[in-house]
Amino acid sequence: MDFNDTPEEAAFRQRAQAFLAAQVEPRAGQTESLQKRLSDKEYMLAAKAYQKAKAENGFAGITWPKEQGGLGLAPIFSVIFGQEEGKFDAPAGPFTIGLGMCVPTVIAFATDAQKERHVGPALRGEEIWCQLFSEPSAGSDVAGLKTKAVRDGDDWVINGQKVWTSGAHYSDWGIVLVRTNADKAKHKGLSMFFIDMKSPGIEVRPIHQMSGGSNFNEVYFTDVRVPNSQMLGGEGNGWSVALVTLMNERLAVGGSPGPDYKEIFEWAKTMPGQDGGTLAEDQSFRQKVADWFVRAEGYKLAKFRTMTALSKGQTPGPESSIGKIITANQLQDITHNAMESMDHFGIITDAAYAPSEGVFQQSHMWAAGLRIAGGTDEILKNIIAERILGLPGDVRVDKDVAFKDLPSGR
Amino acid sequence: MDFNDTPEEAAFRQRAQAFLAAQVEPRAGQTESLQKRLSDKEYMLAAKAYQKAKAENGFAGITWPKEQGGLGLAPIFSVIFGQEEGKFDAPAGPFTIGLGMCVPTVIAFATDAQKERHVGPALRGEEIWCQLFSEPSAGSDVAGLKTKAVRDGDDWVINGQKVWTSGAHYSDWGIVLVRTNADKAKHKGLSMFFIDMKSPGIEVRPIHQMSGGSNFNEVYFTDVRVPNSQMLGGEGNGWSVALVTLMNERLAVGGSPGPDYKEIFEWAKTMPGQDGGTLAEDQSFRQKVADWFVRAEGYKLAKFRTMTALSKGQTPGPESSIGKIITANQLQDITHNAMESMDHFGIITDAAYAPSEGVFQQSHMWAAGLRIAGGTDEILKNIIAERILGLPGDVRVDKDVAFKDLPSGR
Amino acid sequence: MNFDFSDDQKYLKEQARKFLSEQSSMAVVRTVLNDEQKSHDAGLWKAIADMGWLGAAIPEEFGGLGLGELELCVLAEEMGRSLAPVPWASTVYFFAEAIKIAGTDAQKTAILPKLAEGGVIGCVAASEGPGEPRATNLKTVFDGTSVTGMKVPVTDGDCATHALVLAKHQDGTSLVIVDLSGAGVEAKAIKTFDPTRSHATLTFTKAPAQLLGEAGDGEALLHRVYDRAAVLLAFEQIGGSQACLDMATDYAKGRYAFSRQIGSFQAIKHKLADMYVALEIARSNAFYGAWALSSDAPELPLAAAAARIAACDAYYLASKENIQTHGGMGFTWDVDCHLYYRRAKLLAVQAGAPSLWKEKLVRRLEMRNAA
Amino acid sequence: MNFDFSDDQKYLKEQARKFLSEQSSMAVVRTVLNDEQKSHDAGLWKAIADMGWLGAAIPEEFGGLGLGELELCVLAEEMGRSLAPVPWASTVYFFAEAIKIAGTDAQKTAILPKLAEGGVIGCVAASEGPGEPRATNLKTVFDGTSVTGMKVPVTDGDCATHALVLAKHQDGTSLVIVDLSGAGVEAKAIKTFDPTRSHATLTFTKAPAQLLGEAGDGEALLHRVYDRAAVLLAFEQIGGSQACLDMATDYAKGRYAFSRQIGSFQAIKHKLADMYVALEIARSNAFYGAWALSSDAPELPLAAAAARIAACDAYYLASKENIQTHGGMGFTWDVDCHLYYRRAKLLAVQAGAPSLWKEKLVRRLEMRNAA
Repeated sequence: MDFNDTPEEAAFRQRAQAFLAAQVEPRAGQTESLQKRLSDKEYMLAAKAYQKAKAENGFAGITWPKEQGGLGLAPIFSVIFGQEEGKFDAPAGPFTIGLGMCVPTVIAFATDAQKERHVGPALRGEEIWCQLFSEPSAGSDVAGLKTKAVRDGDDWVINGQKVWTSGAHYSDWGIVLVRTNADKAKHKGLSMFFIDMKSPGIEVRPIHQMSGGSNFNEVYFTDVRVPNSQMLGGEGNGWSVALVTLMNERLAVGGSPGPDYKEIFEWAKTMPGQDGGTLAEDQSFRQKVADWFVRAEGYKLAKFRTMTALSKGQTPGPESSIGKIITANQLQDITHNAMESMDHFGIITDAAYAPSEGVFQQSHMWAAGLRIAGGTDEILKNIIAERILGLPGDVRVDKDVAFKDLPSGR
Repeated sequence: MDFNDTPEEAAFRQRAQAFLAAQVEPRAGQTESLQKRLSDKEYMLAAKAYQKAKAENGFAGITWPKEQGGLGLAPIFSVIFGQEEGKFDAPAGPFTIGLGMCVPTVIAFATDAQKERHVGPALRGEEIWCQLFSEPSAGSDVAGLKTKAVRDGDDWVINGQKVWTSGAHYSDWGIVLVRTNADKAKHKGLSMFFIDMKSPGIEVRPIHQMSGGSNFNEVYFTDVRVPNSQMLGGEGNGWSVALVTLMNERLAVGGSPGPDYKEIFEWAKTMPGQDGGTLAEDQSFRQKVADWFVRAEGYKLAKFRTMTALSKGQTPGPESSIGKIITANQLQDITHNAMESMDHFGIITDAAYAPSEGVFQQSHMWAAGLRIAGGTDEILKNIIAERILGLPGDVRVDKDVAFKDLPSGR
Repeated sequence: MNFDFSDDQKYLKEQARKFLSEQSSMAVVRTVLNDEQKSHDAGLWKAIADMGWLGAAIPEEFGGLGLGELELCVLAEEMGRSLAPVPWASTVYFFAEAIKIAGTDAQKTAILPKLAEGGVIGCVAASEGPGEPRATNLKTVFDGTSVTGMKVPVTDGDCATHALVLAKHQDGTSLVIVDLSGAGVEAKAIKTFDPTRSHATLTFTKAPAQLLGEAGDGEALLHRVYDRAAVLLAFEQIGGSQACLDMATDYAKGRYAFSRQIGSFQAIKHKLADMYVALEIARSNAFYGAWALSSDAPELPLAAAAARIAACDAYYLASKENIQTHGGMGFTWDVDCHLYYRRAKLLAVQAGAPSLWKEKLVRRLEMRNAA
Repeated sequence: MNFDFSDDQKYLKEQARKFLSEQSSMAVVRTVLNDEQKSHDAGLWKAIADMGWLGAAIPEEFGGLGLGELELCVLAEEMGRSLAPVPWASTVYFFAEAIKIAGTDAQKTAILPKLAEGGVIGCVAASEGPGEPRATNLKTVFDGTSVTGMKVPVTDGDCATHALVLAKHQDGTSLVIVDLSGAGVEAKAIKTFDPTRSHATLTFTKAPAQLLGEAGDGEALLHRVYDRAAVLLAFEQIGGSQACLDMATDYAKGRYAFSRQIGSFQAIKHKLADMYVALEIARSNAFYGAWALSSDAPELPLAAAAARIAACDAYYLASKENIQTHGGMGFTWDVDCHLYYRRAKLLAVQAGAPSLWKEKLVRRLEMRNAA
């Protein structure tokens, strides 16, 4: 039992460190992030340049097959690069979903000619991809989506609405899951396409979040034409294709979403407590710090166990589902406690007054969303129960019924 | 808003107090309960004598119709008598289920002659009744029961097993729910009988509980004959009859199941804390005491609101379902905390050493059962969600299918 | 046993609900939410004053309706449900109650009639930084005639006409009244977690101030005011919690996933049942607080603490799980879930955070047991 | 990154599991449960000794197998799963570890070889009453050669041959070894919440005793022993938690209600998912503790505290919700659920209760950050 890299891993890590040090700024020491300092346009240019550099230096498509321009390495090398990249303020965000989920789907299902046309530009940061699955009435139940595509000659014509699409406004291409046959059962009438996001009839609108900002979009499709040749996996096989896309989601998630035990405990040393000392000296607060420590470290160490499996060439299972349940709920709890422990002062978000520039208040908003995004607490617990523990699925009323006959509510 | 009795209620309370003072010992000041001091046989005699006195003095069948020997009063008077009775060590336990649930069912469904025969003796404490619904494979889902009755001339012949029957070993009569037709759907093939517990073929065995004691029984039926005339509510209507019985269950429940915030806080003043003082001075413990106080008082006050509704002649709704969820979980939590706060010493149950004669340890065992008995936490939450909040029921797979064709597992 | 509001009080509640559903609709709430310059809805404030609510629990001799605290409780619940964007709590629960229990006749005569008419908006200026304001950490000073120092945050401080200021004085603290239209007062709006209610910093530079109650008794008096406000806030929190539970229940019935109403899944059912249980615990404790408040019972300090703790718990749970029940929709600006999440947090810290009240509760329990 | 046990260690675990499923079946556990006179299963104890497990982590020079602490961890997990009714934890995690880290060569030579053979059963006699035993509350005294006082409870005290006794000595406390077959020792069995493990009072009347480690250093040394034991106990707790989760999962698949497997209801699913999450957190923290223990890393104190807290949480949750999942059956004597509920509580208090460890954890975190 040890925490060391294999010689091969160590060499790769060293190469990655050297590349990153030459290419991007370290995170530590910066008061404002690159994204905040740059305009949206400048940031996008920086991101594309960074992705290009990764491709040129052998750090793009780490696990992809070599024939697609990838490195053909085991997943552990992807994790190692991610660990090192996380220490820097690298402008990698715009590519996470495209390279993590969309293009691997294209690689799996597209024709050789299509791969030839699309994979390279994506890898070199020339084109950005987004993923269009969720709909207003199809969140946890993605297969309940209603956006439909009707065949018209060599094309399909898409009408409907997608939602929670990251990066739709700056993406060049997207993969879109649509219903091509509502007479078939729910999961059997779906098909997947890849589509030019500049196609006529596509309208992208930002979603105004409860936290104030807009990190996601709604995407409206009005008589949008897409060639039949851009269907992935064949007509009616959309659900199987989507599962391949979503399988890659788990590996793309990671990183600390906000202040954890470390931050609140350090901060508590500067805050007044109940008994005349600092908050960090309050017994009841200390008991909570211990609980937060145990969960945060436990989750970090669980990831080390996953890395060990990757390092041995094993495929990690659905165990990683526990991660977001823990981090999102812990974030909500920690920030709630931080705000309340400031008494009336805790309500202030004004950067001029709020301690830590209001990071606890901001994160308290984010935490509420984090418990929902990318699988709600409830869906993740279903996954743990069914896929890890092997418990039976819930009763399904939506099997063997034509989609058009299913109840759908609001 | 006040906590006063109406003049009529006050007069009744005064009469009850006078009766109880003359009849039974006050609870306060006794080190050992009546039940502990007496043999089983002596206790049963005392219980029967007490019930007889209640009947003679106008405190039995408080809410029952006058024509059945009851007092025909509103439910609030039952609650008032219960409040006063609770201050005494009255031997009322053996009658709780019979008079609270079984005989009301007999009154609702039996013939006049049968009522003439049975209600009076039950009211005067001459005969004790028990309730036989649950089965090993039918707990939360009572209607899934398998004990069957087959018609044979004027009789029905019962075979099967009941479980968790309180007082089966000292009961004279019982009401038993059985399946009379397995070709019908689950809820439609059931019938209810009342039965002489001394009938040949009935065998009562105590259940050895995890807490060590035996407060409940298993009851085995082997070719037990019961006359068709003792069917209540007609063939196939057993489920409707059972619902009437179970509706009375909620009103029969009450009282404190063990140590609450008061007891643990008083006790904590004698226990060492973490910081050199007493446990009662520990900040983290005090925060918990406040939470326990709020829940215990909240539940007590919620009962006052129910009493107010009763006092105004209204029928209390399923709101009272919250009671057991709160008390059982709080009991488990409080006793868990008490044991752990003693450190290694908390494991001792030996009366010679354990503080408070091991009441926390005993109650920690009981609490686990209390979360299950008379409706699990999970079933009670379903009731709250469906009957109070009006949420839709779960998907049912057991409707419109012959019982014999339903899967039943272990 | 009559542990319930009277029929008249219930009728008042019903009328209030109807009134507020029209006058304080979510569209009205959002005008304040979306407009940083707008501290409150002045039209709604006038309408509430016209209904006589501001003086509901003010004696008739001081221009009020002379109803009791129970009437205030039912109004508070409906104000909480509607998220009314007006300085109601600051003015009525804190400022008016303080004047009522500690003001001289002259102070009452000067302030209460105008307050009942809507001409006086009150606020509490106690906090100066993180943590509970105490003699040991206050910097604001009262010299007998004027007050100097800075207070932050002051809920409704940018629209208030009068402030109740906690300041160091003699060997302890005193509570003083400052007319904010006078000299030496500067108010500056600041941003908070709940933009549907306005907040400010108040800077006093030798601002004329008059003592309320006994000199040196400020903290104790503030805590007496908090006890009363805690009960009224609890009803406001219950109104908000009930609104969250209603929203979530309604959504769970209408929203489908896997071709079933999501309310048919136990995960949602039990979540909403937990919200209901917490709300019933809160409601019962608040009822007891209302009884204690209205009957000036010695049980008030303990009852108020219990009411506050239970209400804070219920509202936090209800507001966060209402978002969760709504899924992605719950995270949008346009769906109202977040307005309750924000308000729940404000009400939980406005009169002292729950952990402080838990310690108060246990101390009061010890005092009761010792008595 | 190699944060896992080796294949050899996994093989040992598999063998242990197989061995214990035969040798420490529930029937064996229940013979000790049901027989008040029986302190442990002597046959199983002998079999374990014969396997060499008692000396697994004892150096070969002192008669052990000379394997490492990691091997002890995998054995501990299986012992925990099987609820083995033997004085294993007392002897191996506490007594042997204490001798190993603080004993003189003479003490090691005298004790460890016999211990590895099964001839020495150790126990820890620290507690004298409710709360953590400290210099300030101990009454038992060591005078340099003998010890006098009463200890209660002592886990395995009625079958042990040797006790590690915490006693007042000089200005502080010392840890001393008492041969229980010697003069001045009286053991009396007492009843506890977990009758599958025996407990006693030990009364010492000038009983000959020899110092372990430095004089006056008893508490510090005991806490060092506890750190090591905490990691090993954590694995035992994980074994027990996993057994509960397995039982509950199995039952939820086979038990029907409303004509469906109860495991198809979200209430049960999410309950078991919560158990799984707690167990994974516990397992990951325990792994880190195992690494720190086996590599004598300076991280051990912090890692041990985290491992212990997480394991206590996981086992309590798993054992109580396993009962709940079983419904009425879970409340019967004959179904094994309660055996885990009992054992979970014993293991949670045996080396210091979780709330004490939480405070220790935070203190250690402060020290780490200061360093």
